Amino acid sequence: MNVPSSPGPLTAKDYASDQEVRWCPGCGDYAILKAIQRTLAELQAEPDKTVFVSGIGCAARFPYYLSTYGFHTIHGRAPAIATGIKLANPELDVWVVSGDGDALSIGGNHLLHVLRRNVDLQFLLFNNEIYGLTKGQYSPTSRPGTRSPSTPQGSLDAPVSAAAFALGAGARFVARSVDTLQKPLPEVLRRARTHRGASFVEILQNCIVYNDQVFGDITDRAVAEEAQIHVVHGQPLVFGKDRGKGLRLRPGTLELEVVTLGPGGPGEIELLRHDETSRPLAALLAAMAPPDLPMALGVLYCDPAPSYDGQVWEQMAAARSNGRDRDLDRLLRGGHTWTVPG
Amino acid sequence: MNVPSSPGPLTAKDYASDQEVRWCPGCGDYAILKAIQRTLAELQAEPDKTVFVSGIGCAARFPYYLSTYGFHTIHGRAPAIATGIKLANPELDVWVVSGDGDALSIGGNHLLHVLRRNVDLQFLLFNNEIYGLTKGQYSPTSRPGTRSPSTPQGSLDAPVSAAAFALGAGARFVARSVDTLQKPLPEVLRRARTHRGASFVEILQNCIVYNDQVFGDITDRAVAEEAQIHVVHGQPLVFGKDRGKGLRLRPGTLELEVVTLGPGGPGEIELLRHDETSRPLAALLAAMAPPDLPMALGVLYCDPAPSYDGQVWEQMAAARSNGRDRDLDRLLRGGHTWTVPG
Amino acid sequence: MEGSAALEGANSSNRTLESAVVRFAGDSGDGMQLTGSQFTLATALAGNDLATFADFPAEIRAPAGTTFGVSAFQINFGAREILTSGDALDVLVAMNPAALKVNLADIKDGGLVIADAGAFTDKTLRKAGYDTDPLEDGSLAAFRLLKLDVSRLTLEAVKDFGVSKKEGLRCRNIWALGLLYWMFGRKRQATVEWFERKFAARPEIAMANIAALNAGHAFGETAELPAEIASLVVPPAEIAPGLYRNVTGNDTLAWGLVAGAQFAGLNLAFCSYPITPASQVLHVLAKLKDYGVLTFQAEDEIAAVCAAIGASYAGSLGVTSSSGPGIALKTEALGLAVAAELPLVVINSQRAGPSTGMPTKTEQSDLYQAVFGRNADSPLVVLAARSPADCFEVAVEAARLAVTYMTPVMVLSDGYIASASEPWKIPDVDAMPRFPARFETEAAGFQPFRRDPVTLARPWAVPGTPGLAHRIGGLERAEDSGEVSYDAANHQRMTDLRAAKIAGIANDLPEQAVELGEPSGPLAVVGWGSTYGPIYRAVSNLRARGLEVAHIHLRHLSPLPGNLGELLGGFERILVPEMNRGQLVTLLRSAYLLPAEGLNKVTGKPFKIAEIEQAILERLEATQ
Amino acid sequence: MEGSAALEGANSSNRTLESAVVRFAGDSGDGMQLTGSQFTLATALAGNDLATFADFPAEIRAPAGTTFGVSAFQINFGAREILTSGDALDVLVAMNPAALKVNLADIKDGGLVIADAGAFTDKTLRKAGYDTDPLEDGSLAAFRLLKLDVSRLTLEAVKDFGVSKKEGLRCRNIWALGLLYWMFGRKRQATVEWFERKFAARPEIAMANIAALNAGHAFGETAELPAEIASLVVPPAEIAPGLYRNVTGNDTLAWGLVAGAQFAGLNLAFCSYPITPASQVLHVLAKLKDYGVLTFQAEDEIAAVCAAIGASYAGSLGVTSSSGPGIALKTEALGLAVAAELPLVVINSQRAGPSTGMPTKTEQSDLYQAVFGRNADSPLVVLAARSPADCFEVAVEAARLAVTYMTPVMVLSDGYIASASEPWKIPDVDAMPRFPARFETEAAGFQPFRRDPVTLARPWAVPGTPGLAHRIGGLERAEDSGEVSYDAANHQRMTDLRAAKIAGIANDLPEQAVELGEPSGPLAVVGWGSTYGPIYRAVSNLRARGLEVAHIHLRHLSPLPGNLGELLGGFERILVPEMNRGQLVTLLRSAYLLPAEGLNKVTGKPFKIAEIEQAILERLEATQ
Ligand SMILES: Cc1ncc(C[n+]2csc(CCOP(=O)(O)OP(=O)(O)O)c2C)c(N)n1
Ligand SMILES: Cc1ncc(C[n+]2csc(CCOP(=O)(O)OP(=O)(O)O)c2C)c(N)n1
Ligand code: SF4
Ligand code: SF4
Ligand SMILES: [Mg+2]
Ligand SMILES: [Mg+2]
Repeated sequence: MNVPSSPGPLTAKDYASDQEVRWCPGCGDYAILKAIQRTLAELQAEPDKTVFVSGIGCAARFPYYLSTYGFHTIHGRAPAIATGIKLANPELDVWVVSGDGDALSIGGNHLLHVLRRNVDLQFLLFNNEIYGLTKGQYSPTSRPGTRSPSTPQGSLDAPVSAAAFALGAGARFVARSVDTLQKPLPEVLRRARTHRGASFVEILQNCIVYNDQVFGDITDRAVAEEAQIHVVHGQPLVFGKDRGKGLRLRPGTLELEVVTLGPGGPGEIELLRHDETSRPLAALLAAMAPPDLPMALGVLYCDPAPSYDGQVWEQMAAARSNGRDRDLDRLLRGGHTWTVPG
Repeated sequence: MNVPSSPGPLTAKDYASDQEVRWCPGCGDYAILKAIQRTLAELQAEPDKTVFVSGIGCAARFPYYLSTYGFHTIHGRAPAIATGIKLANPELDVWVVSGDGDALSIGGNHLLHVLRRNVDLQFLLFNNEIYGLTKGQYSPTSRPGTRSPSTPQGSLDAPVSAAAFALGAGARFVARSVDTLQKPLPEVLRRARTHRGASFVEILQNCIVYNDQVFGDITDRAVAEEAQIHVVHGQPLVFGKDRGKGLRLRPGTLELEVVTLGPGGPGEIELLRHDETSRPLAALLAAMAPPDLPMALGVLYCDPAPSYDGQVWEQMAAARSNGRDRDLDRLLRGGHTWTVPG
Repeated sequence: MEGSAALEGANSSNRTLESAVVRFAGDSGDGMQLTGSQFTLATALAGNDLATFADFPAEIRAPAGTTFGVSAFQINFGAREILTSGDALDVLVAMNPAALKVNLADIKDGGLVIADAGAFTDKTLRKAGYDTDPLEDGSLAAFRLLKLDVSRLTLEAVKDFGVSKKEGLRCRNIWALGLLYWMFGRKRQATVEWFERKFAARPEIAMANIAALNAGHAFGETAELPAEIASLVVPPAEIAPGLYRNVTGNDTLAWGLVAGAQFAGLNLAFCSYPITPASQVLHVLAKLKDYGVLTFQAEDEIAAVCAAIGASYAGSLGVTSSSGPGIALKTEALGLAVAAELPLVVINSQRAGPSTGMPTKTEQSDLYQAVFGRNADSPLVVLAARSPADCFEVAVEAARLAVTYMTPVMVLSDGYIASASEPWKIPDVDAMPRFPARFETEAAGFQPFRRDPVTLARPWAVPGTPGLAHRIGGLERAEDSGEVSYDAANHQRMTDLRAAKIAGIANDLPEQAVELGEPSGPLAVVGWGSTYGPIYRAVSNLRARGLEVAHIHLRHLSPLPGNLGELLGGFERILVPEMNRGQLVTLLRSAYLLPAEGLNKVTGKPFKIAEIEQAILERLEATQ
Repeated sequence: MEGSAALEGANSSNRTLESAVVRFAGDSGDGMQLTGSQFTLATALAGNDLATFADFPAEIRAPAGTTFGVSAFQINFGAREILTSGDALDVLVAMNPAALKVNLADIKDGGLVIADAGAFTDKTLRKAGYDTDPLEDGSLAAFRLLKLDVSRLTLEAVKDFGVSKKEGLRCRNIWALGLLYWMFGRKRQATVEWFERKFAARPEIAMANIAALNAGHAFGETAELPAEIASLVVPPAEIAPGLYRNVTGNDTLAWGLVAGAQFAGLNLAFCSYPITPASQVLHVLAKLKDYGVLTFQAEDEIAAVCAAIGASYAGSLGVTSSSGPGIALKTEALGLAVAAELPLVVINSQRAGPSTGMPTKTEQSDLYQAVFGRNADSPLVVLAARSPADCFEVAVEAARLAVTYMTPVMVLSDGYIASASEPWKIPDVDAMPRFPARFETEAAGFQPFRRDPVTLARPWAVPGTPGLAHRIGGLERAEDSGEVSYDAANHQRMTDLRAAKIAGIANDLPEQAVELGEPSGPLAVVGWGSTYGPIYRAVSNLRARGLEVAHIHLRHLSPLPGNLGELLGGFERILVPEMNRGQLVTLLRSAYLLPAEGLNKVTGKPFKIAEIEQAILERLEATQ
């Protein structure tokens, strides 16, 4: 069923399942779905070797809409299930799709561990700063003061930053994008897929029903240029209208500041260049947010290390190279034995 | 029972319960117990208003040995239970005692959330990089290659750094100390207790049975001076024999490097000064480890923000200031009602 | 049968019904819930007894016009006591083809279908999967059909109020409501006032809706409707006098917890994590800070129950709430509450499973989990609510038992009760008994696990109390002193005491009564939870026909009432309708060795009265 | 009674016993476990049947000399079949006062106490809470006492080998072992060789230990021991011929899983989180990577079961393992495995609860949790192992059922089985039946939830298989297609099918046999799990006395064997000894409406044979 039948290269459409998509009209998830289908086509991913695993939430319905293998599991546990899949078969290309509640509320522990272990998979966190599926309660990424059914007077707790958390957990690949950015988003996804090890991608996603426009300060056309910086490894950190602004370290401190370029301002040469392999820089970038600083988008950090599943299988292979592969008798008759004569 | 009976100020001994302490002889937990009892005495903490909450593990037996209120709960969940205690009664002084498995393996999610919420309590993580109570399996803080009953060929996964994790989770107070450092440890504990909000303290603790000397590279008398830096707010970051070394940013980068002071080397003036309120600096300090860099000890980060429990009670008080306190009839007879005549 | 009272005088223009079932169905965006709740209010004010049920799609906002996006509101109202939202529909209001398609099977033969023909276009028909237009192709011949272009009629009615076409069309439901008001002789005043209040800031919207309401009503009065679509009368019911309001189970559960905490003299600490269909309890309580109610949305269900345990430890009434999958996550921590012997109330709004199952559908399948679902011998109290109104009392009872016996109490509600509504006679709370919690304060001779000789409860010694500092935990504790103990005899004693404490609660319960019928006889129908309505109505219908059958309904499931075994022993057969595969049956059979048999329905929907009637008839025939 | 076979010929110097129970007890650091396992080996080589049990303190390394720090190793060995580690002690070796104090109550009247008088100092006596020296104050009059300054004798024996005094004293246990070897006529050779191998790198330690062993032995031979402490003979038992080794339940469970996976043609993916007393299974398997065994220490129990589910989904045999509190955490995910219908094996090494309880103590109190402990109707398979040797077969059976029926299977072990040991006749694995897993590969007509008509199992379509890409999950799935479905009738069918699949497994099980006795009669004693030994021995003892009593022991608890109801119906009374408050009793009573009654012991310790004998006698008297 759902075998892409087109001869020749697969197109984005070939990655769509036959299921009717059931998000609210206008939900940002549609755009992400499109971006992923395009990424899969670009990479010519084999649907039969690709598995999408999700927890529970609006975001987590994702696997139903793809023609790959899919497992819609339970709330918060997708990273653990995905770890099991990867351990059983490291050949599979595994993607985890999760929401801010799924990943950072109930699933925070598994996210921590899948990242620090560096299991070779892509972890996509659709951050809409709200619980969509359960009808709009605030989430761990909601801004303080969020009024929701469970916080009618406004929420009080400080939100967690997804990217900062991922870095603190030891992730080796941390990126961020936006649902509607249909050029940068597939590029980030492609990078994530290409990276060996756990790739963490936060995708800002608009929930049109319960949290509409919560990212308006970043995505509104009027402010986007000034409120977003698209970081590129090795390139200076510039942004804004006509790329007229840049980031540098406030001299003598560990803080970033915005400088205006061009006549009167410093040249690009004084600006920070993005270095994907610098964890401290990634942490500074991850922490930026409007209005003072632009939101950093793109690959904030990428510094590969051996994947957990890869190492596990190396250790297995080494153990099995003794040539006595799986001889049960050897196992059972080892140790101290004695014979009771007949 | 166990009411400290001494007239006048309480001494460290008054904080000991009548229970026989049941750790292995030589366990680092003894030293921590002593340090806490001394801290409590120094602060003249009221035993009846103090609650020690713990999960499960060797470390988690802690509450039994103190004359305060104590709740030895279940594995990993102490932060959640402590949150409930604080929410019910913010007047109580709540300490959570946890091990590296309890806090960072099964309990990682609750630790994340208690820190980001900034519940006003002290969270002490006794990090012995091993599961003591269950007889020596490796833990999420164990170094790669750790041979343990569950990893006989050596562990493969990258450890999580407790302090980096806490910072990534948004903690407002992060400190580190060592079980045997009987001067700095009580000082760190005092600071933690004084800080309003969640105070996270990692205590390197020697498990003499299953992981003896794992911190030898930091604590051995021969190396201690070179391998430890005790950070003090506002003071330059110097360490080593005769305070002959210092830390500075490698020029043009976000990396720390060791410089030798004195004739020929840079003066203290060029060194970084510790700034407790700088999260980027704290992250750099948290990541340091021998042999290249000394282990940072002391208060790495302290930047207070309103506590969650405090704000909850403010919101409650505001809601209750309507003067119609708790009138059930008002609640039940609100909304659309109609009368069926008799 | 409730919901199927025959239409009398079908030819007169003013027929009288004993009860009627009406369902409004349309897209999620069509305002069906609002329509239904206004109709409910008008019906209550007209003196009918009633019960309602809201059926939402699983999707937040499914694409318009799809069958899976249909939202429906059903009301059963009558001149007699109404206990269910009705087996089958007398009237279906279908706002689009999908709504018709999904609900067709539930309409009675000869029932009335009111359809907005203006919404039956090629496109919407295709969306709903119709090849031909059912309004035209004769497929509705079994029903009486009233097709009206409600869309057009509404737009006409609102055209003078300066609302956009889109806003105008949003009043379609209210036009239909107006027609129904005419049909059942309802007063419009309360709805008019509601719109005026609700849209005070946008008077044009209020006026448009009111105009639509009036236009629908006027249409009924003036149009030459076919004779068989006459105006109907459902006379007022005999209802106990008092002040009433319409409530869902989630409302009353929340309020009952507030009342329970107050009666115990405690603050309420409600710690939860959202999950369908339980979340609404959190939402209701989150607005009640001025009642000493603290709500905490935890990071997960484990944190929620643990925070509740912490709150109880510190002297509040800790309560947590979830649905089946979330309750499963709490079971380890429940063991701690059992071991530490702390008060705790756990609400389980059951839904269809296993696993995620069908979150928006109802089921009663967590009874096993409630009674048995913990490691080791970990007895606790289990209660079940039978109806939205009953939730209030059950929540109060849960608080009483938790505080009196220092024990966790699980309350079983379900998806039906959670979102069904019924009129509730607001109780006189001053007359309800108090059960003040007693905090230990006496330091002399204090022992944290010395038990009250009657209740076997241990003292509640709250941190902050001078002189009582002590340590507790989940390791086995020595009798009295509470110190950690691995002593074999102590473990036996403590295990037995924990069991005896819970079992002994049976002595503190009222005797199990018989709802309907004699305390012995050929057949008892035994139920628990939300099967109350259909069982009661089925038994009463058959008793009215002279059949010997009794109805027994349990509130207390652990421990079971002390007299239950004897009571059941008086019946030849015991039939247990359950929305699961026979969980209470297991309890009853093992407790009393009586051949209780199950009548099991696991479809995500409540029993129909007819289903239970039929099962009873079969059993009675077999007996005779 | 096993473990209490009377000493015969007490006056001769060479008495013959049918069986004997010896316990070595000392500080955790005194090497009691090593001593015991060497004694076990020598005993097995001497041809006795035997069973052993290790009893560790809860603390990792409790302070020396304390009662809570006592570590003990018990062995029961005999000239006949041995099924328990013994009710009461014939010989206690007490290395210090605390060891004496803790174990005193278990010694038979007239039993022998061997005490290291050198370790009975003022200080150690005080630590153990003795006011006066029990070796001197006459309080041991009921026993035969052999007090020797083992410490001094050992130091003398090892003084020539250049070991420190501390190292020398560490050989105390081996000196005592030598004495016991003499007493029971054991050969020293295997132990000597073991030391040589073990301390190959430190020959002086090996030599010191060997010298201590020999010295203890020589002491027995040469010292003028009192007449009543003669050398003893326990003749060899009649044991089925074959190759044997001594195994604990955790060993055999682990190996059984390896074998089960191999028989299914799968890799084993064992995902766990450490917890007492289950961890050892992980430890054993972690060393078996060369058997295609992947072990994963997850971050918690939830991750462990989820990783196992993921591994099964991807085509391995996913297994997870824990003890009661950890199993509680897994219950939500077990529901997913039930819903997704994936193979999964869950090992539960039960321990005393509730909550943390007494982690090092045994109990059988998770049967409820296993059978009923999930939200919704979520049936799965439950098996129980009766003894360390039995674990192997049960683990294989679990793999077979999981893979054949695409279902989770829970295996109940317990703290006793986990660390008790007994000789195990190593099976001929080539002769054991295979049950190769069948992965679906056929794309044509593939439907992920189309069931095999016989087993009702769905196909196992593993990611990576060309043409089978499909989506599954925890939402209710349509029959056959597996697509998300909220259809009412479908939910009923799927619920019934899930139940029927598990119930149908009864047809694939052997008929329930009677272990001992006739298939009908006045009394059946029905057990499950580790009560096997004491029940069997009690029943066989009483049958030997001519009493009519049968023993039935269950391996399959869900579903129950098909003929069990009929079988039990043939008995007038049914007695169910359980280390809980009556959980199997609940199952049997509700399934068969038979008046099964419990014999319940919840002390953290196994039943004594005498306890069961007495209960049987009481029932038989009541019957007569
Ligand atoms: C164990 C469990 N707890 C709670 C729920 C209810 N639940 C489903 S999704 C969800 C949160 C959804 O939020 P998020 O992960 O941000 O996803 P979104 O819907 O916003 O995409 C919750 C609380 C559940 N299904 N299972
Ligand atoms: C739910 C649950 N899972 C597992 C355990 C077993 N367990 C007890 S403590 C522990 C880990 C202890 O390690 P750590 O937290 O580092 O404490 P330490 O003993 O090293 O002080 C484990 C796995 C348990 N008691 N409960
Ligand atoms: S509720 Fe929000 S996140 Fe969910 S489908 Fe609708 S718009 Fe999207
Ligand atoms: S096992 Fe380790 S951590 Fe535990 S008490 Fe012993 S030395 Fe301390
Ligand atoms: Mg979200
Ligand atoms: Mg540890």
